[in-house]
Amino acid sequence: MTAVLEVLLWWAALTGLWLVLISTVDPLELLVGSASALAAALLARVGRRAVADR
Amino acid sequence: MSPRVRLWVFLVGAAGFAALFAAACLDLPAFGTVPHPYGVRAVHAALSHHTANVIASVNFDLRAFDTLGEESILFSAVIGTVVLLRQARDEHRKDPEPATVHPPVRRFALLTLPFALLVGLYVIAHGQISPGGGFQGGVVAATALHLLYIAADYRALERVRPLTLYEIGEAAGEAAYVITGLAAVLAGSAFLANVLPFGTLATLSSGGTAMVLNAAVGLEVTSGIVVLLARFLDQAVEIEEPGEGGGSPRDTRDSGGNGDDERERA
Amino acid sequence: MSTSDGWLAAALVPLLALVPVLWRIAYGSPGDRLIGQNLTSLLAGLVLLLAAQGFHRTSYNDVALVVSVLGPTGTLIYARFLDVLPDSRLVRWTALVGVPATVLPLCVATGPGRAMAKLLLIGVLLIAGSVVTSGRGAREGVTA
Amino acid sequence: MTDVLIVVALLLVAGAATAAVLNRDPMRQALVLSFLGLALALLFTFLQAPDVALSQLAVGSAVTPLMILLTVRKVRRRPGSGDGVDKPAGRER
Repeated sequence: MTAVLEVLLWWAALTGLWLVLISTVDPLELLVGSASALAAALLARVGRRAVADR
Repeated sequence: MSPRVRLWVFLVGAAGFAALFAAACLDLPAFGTVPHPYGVRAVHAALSHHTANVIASVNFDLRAFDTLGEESILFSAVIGTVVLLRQARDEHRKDPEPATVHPPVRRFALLTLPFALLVGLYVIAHGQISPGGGFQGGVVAATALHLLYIAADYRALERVRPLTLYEIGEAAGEAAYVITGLAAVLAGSAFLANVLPFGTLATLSSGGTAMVLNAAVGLEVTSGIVVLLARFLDQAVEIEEPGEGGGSPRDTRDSGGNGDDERERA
Repeated sequence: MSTSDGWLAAALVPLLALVPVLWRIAYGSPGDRLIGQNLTSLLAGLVLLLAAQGFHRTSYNDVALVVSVLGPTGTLIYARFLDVLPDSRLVRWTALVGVPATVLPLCVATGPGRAMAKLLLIGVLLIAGSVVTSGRGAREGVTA
Repeated sequence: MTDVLIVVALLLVAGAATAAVLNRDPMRQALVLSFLGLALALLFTFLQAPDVALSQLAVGSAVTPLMILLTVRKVRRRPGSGDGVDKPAGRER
């Protein structure tokens, strides 16, 4: 449960960041942005776990 | 050849080069003034294919075949490294030692990690719109992963880095480039011709095949750099030679020291 | 192509500040060299931001964005291998004074909007990166 | 004004490249090389080539230093090989 929440929080923050980086918003941009943000959010979670329990 | 003779050979060569170089420089067009005819045509071609970033248009559309060559150079360079830096039969692997990292540094690295990956993906995705592209973004994304090595140690990095996947990714990126080129042939045009609809200028879907090829390069470079660094990390952190410190040096390992040795002998 | 000479002249300030930094990197002690490396990426980020405004090309800010992410990464890589991460008041104050002094005028010139948010983001990343990599007590031994 | 920036950046590049040659310890060279990379990135940006600047930055700021430092570590771990590579102090001029 905490895992889902953590990824979700990261995803929301990173999608917001993507919206800051781009210049024009359109549906495709949103799709690519949220997919990239999801990948980065998953990496954030996996990375934190890998460092925490070595 | 004695050092003295060598110096004279160098001086003669350098003097000749200096003369020719100066003569060539005198014939150059004035600095930053005359618009080059190729530049004008490249900008025109890029805009006619709805690619906002002219450099991306040159790389992935006008000269897509050149870029295929460049991509293959990186591809084969990575393969060469993998072969040279493999674990030899007389070497053994030891577990990397855990590292203690200052907590603020660890927190900072862990927080930067997703940001760096997102910036890398952003640079890849917007290659045909703004400066950047598959290569630049790919390197940033690959660097992002190695922030884990900074945040903790090699063990942490190994846990989140399925190397086989990255090896597949590298090959898939290279293959996707060639397949896109061949698809253009099947569509009745030339190899790597831009056959897709061009889309609206300055959106993610613009540029036709330039967009696809850019993504393929992004995949190849990201995976390639990860594989490349993995080999270097393995050698520096994990692999030990028999009787390290006195064992017979092997040719492939000496690349780092060769330059120095030659200088010393010189 | 039109350029704004005022912004480009401002870019000259951090650019010229790189000259003594190069000297320290080439001839300083290990700690000094690392501080120099840290300072270089910070100053380069500022130069890039000012140059982007001077050339009227907001897309050039992407270069500064990449510097703000990769600069501290590079510093931490060196810190890992040289086994030092020196506490540096110089870097900290350059970041805390120089970055707002650069980014805030740029924000005023840009006006509210997405571009301004991006500028602020780059500024925050530059400050955070410099402060963490020059923090007090960060010299604790690191091994690999 | 652009010309002034270009001249300063060119001088920085020339200075950094010379310093990289004059330094003999690989660790020092790596740091000077990082500086050279950033100076080059600035020069490319002043010459209106941000794509090239980005390439230089991406490669020069983290990946190249990491590769150099890992190689140096590997070589230094083997005192028997590469005569004197592990004695940087004596190699400076």
